[in-house]
Amino acid sequence: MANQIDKEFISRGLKRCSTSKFILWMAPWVALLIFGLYSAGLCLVKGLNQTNMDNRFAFGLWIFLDLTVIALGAGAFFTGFLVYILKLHELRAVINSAVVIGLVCYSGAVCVLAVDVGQPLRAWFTFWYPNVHSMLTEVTFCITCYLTVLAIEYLPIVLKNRRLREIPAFLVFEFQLHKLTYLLAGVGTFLSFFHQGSLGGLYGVLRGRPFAFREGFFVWPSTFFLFIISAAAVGPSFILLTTWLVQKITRKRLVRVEVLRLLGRISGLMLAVYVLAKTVDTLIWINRTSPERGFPASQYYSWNPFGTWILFAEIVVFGLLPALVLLTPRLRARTGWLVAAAAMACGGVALNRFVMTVQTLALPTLSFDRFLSYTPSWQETGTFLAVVAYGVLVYSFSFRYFRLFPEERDLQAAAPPPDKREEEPILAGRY
Amino acid sequence: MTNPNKPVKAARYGMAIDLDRCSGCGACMVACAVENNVPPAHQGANDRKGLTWVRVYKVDNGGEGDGRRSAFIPVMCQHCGNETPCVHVCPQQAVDVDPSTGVVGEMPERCLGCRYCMAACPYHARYFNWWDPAWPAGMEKALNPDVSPRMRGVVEKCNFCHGRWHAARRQAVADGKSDMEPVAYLPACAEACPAKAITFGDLNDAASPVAVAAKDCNSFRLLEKLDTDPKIHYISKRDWVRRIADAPRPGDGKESRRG
Amino acid sequence: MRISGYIPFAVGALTALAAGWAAFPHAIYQNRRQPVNFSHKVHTTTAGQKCDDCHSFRADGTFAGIPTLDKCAGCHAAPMGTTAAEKDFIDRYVTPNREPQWLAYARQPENVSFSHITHVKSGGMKCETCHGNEGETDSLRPFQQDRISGYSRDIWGRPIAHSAFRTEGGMKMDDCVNCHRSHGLTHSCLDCHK
Amino acid sequence: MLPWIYGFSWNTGHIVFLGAFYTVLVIVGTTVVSALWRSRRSLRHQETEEIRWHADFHDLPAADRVCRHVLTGEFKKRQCPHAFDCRECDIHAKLIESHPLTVIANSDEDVFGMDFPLDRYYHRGHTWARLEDDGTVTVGLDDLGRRLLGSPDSLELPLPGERLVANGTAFNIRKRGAKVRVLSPIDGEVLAVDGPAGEWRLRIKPDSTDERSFRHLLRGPEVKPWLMREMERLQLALTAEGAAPTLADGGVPVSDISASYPGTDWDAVCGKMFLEG
Amino acid sequence: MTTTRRNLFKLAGGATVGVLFTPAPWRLLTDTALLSETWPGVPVPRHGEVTFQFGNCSLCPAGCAVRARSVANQPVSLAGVPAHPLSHGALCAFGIAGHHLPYHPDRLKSGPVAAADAAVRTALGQLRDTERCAVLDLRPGRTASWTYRRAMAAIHNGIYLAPLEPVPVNLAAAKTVLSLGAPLFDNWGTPGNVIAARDHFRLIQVEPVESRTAAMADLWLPIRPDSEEALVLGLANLLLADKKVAGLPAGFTDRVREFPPTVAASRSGIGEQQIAALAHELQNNGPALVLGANGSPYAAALNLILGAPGHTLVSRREAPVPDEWKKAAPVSDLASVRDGSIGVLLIDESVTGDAPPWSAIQPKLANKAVVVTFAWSKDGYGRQATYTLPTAVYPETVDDIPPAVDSPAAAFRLSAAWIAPPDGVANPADFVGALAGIAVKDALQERAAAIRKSGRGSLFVPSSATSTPARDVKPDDFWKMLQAGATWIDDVDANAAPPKLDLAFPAEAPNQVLPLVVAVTEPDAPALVSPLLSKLYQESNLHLPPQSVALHPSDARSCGLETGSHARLETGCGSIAVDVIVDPDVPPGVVEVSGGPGIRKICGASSRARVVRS
Repeated sequence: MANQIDKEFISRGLKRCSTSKFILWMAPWVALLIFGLYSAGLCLVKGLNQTNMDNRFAFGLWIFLDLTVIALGAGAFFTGFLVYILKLHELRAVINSAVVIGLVCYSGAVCVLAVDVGQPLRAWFTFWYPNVHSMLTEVTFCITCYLTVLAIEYLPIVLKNRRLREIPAFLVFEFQLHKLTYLLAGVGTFLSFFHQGSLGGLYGVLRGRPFAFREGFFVWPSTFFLFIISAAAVGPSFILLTTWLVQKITRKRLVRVEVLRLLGRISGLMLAVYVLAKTVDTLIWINRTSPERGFPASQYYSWNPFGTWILFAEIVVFGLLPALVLLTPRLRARTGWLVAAAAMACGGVALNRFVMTVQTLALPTLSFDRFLSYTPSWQETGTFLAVVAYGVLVYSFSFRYFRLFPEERDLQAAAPPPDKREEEPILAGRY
Repeated sequence: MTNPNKPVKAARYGMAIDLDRCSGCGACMVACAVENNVPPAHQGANDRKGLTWVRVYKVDNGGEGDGRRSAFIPVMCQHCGNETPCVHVCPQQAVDVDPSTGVVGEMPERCLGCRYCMAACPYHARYFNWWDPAWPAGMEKALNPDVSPRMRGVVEKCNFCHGRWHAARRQAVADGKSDMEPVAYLPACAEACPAKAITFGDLNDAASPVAVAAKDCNSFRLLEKLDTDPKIHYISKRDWVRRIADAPRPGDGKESRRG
Repeated sequence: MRISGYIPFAVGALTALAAGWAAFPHAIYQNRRQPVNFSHKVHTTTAGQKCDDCHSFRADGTFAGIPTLDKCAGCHAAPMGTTAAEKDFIDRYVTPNREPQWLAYARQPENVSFSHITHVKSGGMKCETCHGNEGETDSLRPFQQDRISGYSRDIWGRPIAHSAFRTEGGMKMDDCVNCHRSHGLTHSCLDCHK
Repeated sequence: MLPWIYGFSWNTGHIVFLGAFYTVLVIVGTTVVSALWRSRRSLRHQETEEIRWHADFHDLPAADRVCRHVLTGEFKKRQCPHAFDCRECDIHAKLIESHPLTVIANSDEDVFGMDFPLDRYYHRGHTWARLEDDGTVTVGLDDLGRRLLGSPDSLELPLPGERLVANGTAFNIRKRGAKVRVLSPIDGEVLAVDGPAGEWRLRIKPDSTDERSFRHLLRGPEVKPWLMREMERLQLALTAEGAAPTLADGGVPVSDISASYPGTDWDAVCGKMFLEG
Repeated sequence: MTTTRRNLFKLAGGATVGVLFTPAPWRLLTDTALLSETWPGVPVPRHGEVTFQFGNCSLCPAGCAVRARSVANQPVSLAGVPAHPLSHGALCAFGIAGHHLPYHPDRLKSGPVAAADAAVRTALGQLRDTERCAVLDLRPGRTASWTYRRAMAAIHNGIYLAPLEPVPVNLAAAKTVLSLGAPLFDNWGTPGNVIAARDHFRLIQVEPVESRTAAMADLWLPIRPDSEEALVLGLANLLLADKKVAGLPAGFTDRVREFPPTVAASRSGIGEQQIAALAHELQNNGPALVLGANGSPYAAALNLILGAPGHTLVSRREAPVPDEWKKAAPVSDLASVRDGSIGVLLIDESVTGDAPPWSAIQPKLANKAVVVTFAWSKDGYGRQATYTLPTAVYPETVDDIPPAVDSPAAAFRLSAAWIAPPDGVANPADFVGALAGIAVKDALQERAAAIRKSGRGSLFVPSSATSTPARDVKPDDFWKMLQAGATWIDDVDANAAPPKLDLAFPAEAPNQVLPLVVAVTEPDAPALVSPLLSKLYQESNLHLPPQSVALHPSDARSCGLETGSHARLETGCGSIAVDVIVDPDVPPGVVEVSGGPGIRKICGASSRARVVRS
């Protein structure tokens, strides 16, 4: 390739754009990251008065963000589970990418959580004096553990970098660690299972908030299980989405289209199960749980803008619909439908997390409260954007220097001939 | 607990508030702030970012014109006795229920400010320190030594003036009593209420005025169906006032400025 | 790999260990001198005083703690002995009537509501149980203050695991908790906090 | 967190929760530690070259991992499970028992005008090994390899006395940005580096000279089909790199192929041809 | 050992591993957490001996008894004295945090006392015969007031101005109370007394907005703004139907005839039957009491009709004063002063009372008049005065508190002086006394002696919660006990003549151009309040924030205002900057005004106003 001063670091035979173009692509994201870090810094130094959260809206954009990205990041554990435990080897084509996405989502979420608490200096108290009955404790423990696991899973990907593996120690360590990855995948699955669940439990246990409160069995409310299923459903969708996106941006074939379809199928299957479970849960909640606690479910939807439409959108438009598309082979075969459905699935889960966090807090519980609205301050939004930028940066970096898609090189053989490629408009994002 | 050998007689402190006597003067809110070293409002604070352990809401029957009637209801931590919502969610045991008093305690020094308890509380009785506490120069001299001021970034709430509880016990020991007199321990709001609308005492002591008031046929508790077993009992002879204890009425989104 | 390959690693580890165990525990404290070279011994033996002659309770049950100047001046208006310390104390504080800025070894943090009277009168505890042999010391040891938290070493000093092995004495939270537990007196945080 | 810490109590909640937590820590910890331990051992036992080859081999596209017996048409399709180390392969053992292969003295194989004498063994990484009368083995680049690399920009040869392992690195060559490690065909110790001008050879003292230790190398009739396939792969690589197809007509490859494909990513081509990951 | 990069890495790695096995990182972790306990900027309360002191709150004429909990002689919290016969243990929101006032950021700590003194003396020297030296006293009846009167009598052309005192009422005697917008539950009279009496009378609140009092009333009649007069006339019409009442001015009775219930109903928006029922109740469920806006002649007339004087409206003797004080200047009304005639004006606004608007004072001033005001803060007359002299604030100074409107008998009690005032504050009584050359240092003690000498009344001692006849108290104990927070309460003299009511009806009111009617629903705040009062408005919506007005959406729209917009409130008496709150609960045509310095000066209840965007 032309003028790649970092050629030494790019895996052999992978087409990557020139260094200057890469820097050009990274620059705006770096700028965004710096802005985000600044606003996060403000929140840390001056305190949370920088946000628009308040005593009634104790949680805001950030918790919504955390729940969403962690759900989207679930692809890491679920794909790992499919590949290493269920031996679904087709998915090896995306496992590395999945790990990076997982790492990005989880580390991002943890960083935001650190900003979100009022006294970060005491965050470790949760480990030292854990209240084992609190869902948040479960979340904290699992997320931090799983983040460590992800970091370790990310290590082999890094060490496989062409330059690094020339160092015998790295080469050997990568080789040995890779052999044990199935262990980590197992642990990861266990941890993810619990914290995806406890994230759902986080709201399901709020006995004081009948809108969120759900019955369940043993210590876990039904949302615990709903969150697990929905995360497992949306994880593959998100990987599908990102892979497709990267393919579009870089104009390369990275995985065989069959892999994407397979992801779609799995996602659709899980999504269908989720929609079913969610429907049953909602019915029980409307007819038993909520009325028993003195709250007729109808009143939740009598506060604009949260009409019943949001329930419909969540379950049917962004749940059932994508599930059906993903489960219909003929539609799945069309990339357009496939990607659209995946996107909708992601949107659906995001919407679900929004309802669980924001709507729960917005709805009044006392007859003399008001219905509240909340718009995040620029500092909150900035912090949010920092996570996005951080994600793009890490992913771009990994994509350039590590082999996120093992099949990429072989698929190049079938790539369109050069003359044609030259004619194409060159996107800023060509790696 | 004044005598380690004597087993503690478990008390269950609670309040009965006669809403027909409350004129919404706000003396309780000010007295509470004075007693518990709650700082004055930061200029950026509003009714949603403020700190007031007890908040008096103006409520109305939703009527219009001369059909309209209003009342005032002081809402503080309800000291839930049954599966206290905030206690169970706190990730690091910063909130607990004292079995010997039934008081739901909040430990600001243990709190990391995750605000999960605030989301959990159906009564919105928990408040977060959004700003560093600040008093006008010299006014810190007038702080109450029995209560430690809180720092920014932690949650705080009513604890039935626990500082006064400590002081009362200390005084009892100083006077050589084996246990403190019931009258010796009275939260600031109850003491301050000019209308004597607030009765405070041990609900376990059937003879105490508060226990009697709690059994009044006109007494009710907020959101009783949530089964949180609050220790704050409200009393009103007016039916519509008793109805405010229920969940919000569908479609009744009307806001009152004094709400 | 040959053993020599480990030498830098070992060197690093050992230096860190040495610094962490030998230097750090001293570096974290700043030693501050008390204003007056006071001898408890003299007062308890030759003067034959009890602890609560000076460290008394007030009518409201609060603990007066370190006595104020007027209490000292009660006896030391003029020198009673011949020691330089006493003379110096009188010249620097009693005569100009200036309160000495004592540094309280055992003052609990502001968030602690410790009632001396409850422990002494009802609990029947000895001063020594928590304060050790302070009463027999002939001179005041330097006040060791944590540079970061500002707390005295007496109330925040020993390593975390230490209190696992003791049931009474000491003035760390764990010490209080252990003792309270053994007497079945733990109810909630607000027992001792405010 | 720990039994003596305030707030801990021996109840089911704590035991289950913290139990799970510590178990996770232990598993993760052990995984990492054992990985470290194993890699330390491998370094000790100098398994680096072997591991590198295995890692590379696993990264090779399926098409490049076919068994040598597919080349000769004995199998329809078969992936080599032993990373091209037929010495471990029972199937290979059986097959050559049925009809043994031998080197054929002073006879040449001419493929596309490249000269492949059959008096020697060929490694699939384009090196050959010839057993000399004095029991040493001479190792060199085969004709295709030579033409691919032409006259190299730089060259790292092993020093006399160094050990080589089969499928491990024999020597490194830089050519037009391509950094190629050429695989050694056999185990042994380097005696000398010599050879005629423009060419170089390693004289190696093999660990053993019996037939088994050469079993993994191609010979005699296998050479041609293998070479045909290599040419296909080369052509594929070149097209992938955007070079116009030229060899299909069976024209003779020039002595320095790289020179005639200036636009191509030579690194990628060599990587493919010299079986690098 | 060569220092290759590789070795450096190893060294670092070793160090990292090593450190983890030392206390250092863990100790730093815990220490930083502890640092967050002693978070920078969080003050540490002072510790010391806890004592209880008694005193009386001088923030308003109620003079509620106070028990202060002090730590090392610094009051940290205030509470009422339950057994107190007047205040019944009640403290209002202002009083309960009164001990914060000395630390209020807006509080004046020093001023040009010497300069003012010099200026006043020269001005006095140059007074022309037509010009006068006046003292404006916002709370007459105090010992300080007597000092002013004595001084003004001594000074050539001296005159003593004070707002006229309302006729004292006896709530305890009332069975039915008709309140024409009187803020009975917003610090009217003595809060404790109102609440104590509340259980024994029926309260009918006539008010356009649902104030706190309206919410507490047995019956709230939302009346059309500014039509109380019509209602009164309507009631009078019914009540006078069959009887003759002496003392009613002819003009009134004539107007009454124009107001049959139908007219009254149509004007006031209160139903005919309602008015009839009201009249019936007032007549048959007596003794009745009508409370109107301060000095409203209509309320007075109704009271006269209902025979309130002597029963629910009483005449009150003043607490005795030393005989030598008797030659003092009379109390005169600002209105009676000739325009442009005041050359020196000394205003004592160190006490709350209803203050005349500057627009009423200004025309009375001669040009180049010297105006000195004694105040707590710059707000108030400080804006217009030549000199603003700071005074001690509650609870820094000992001052006596005259009885409130709802106290049928005279009372004498001293405010507490628990906190030392800053140097550089002036004492208005001393200042004025010095001008006239009379020593007033011991005025309070002298008056206490006079009271004791009279042998009247009884003394309530808070520490023992006992009342003893004054004559049984030793004279010097009497003074000591007063200083320790005791209250002297006069006996009600049985054979006092019923009070004369002021029935001076204003000449036909000038037809107002201002669109809105002012409704006063917030207690009148003292010049300074504790910063903690923010809990009542800023940190909750219980009260209207100071310097703010509430409007009905329709009015707000017509004025082009919305919640939070800044505007000017204009009345006949002047204008002031306010913040606007839009509230559907406020009836159209009404502007609800908050308490707070200045705002009350320009608007009394049911005066007219306009709100314009600024």
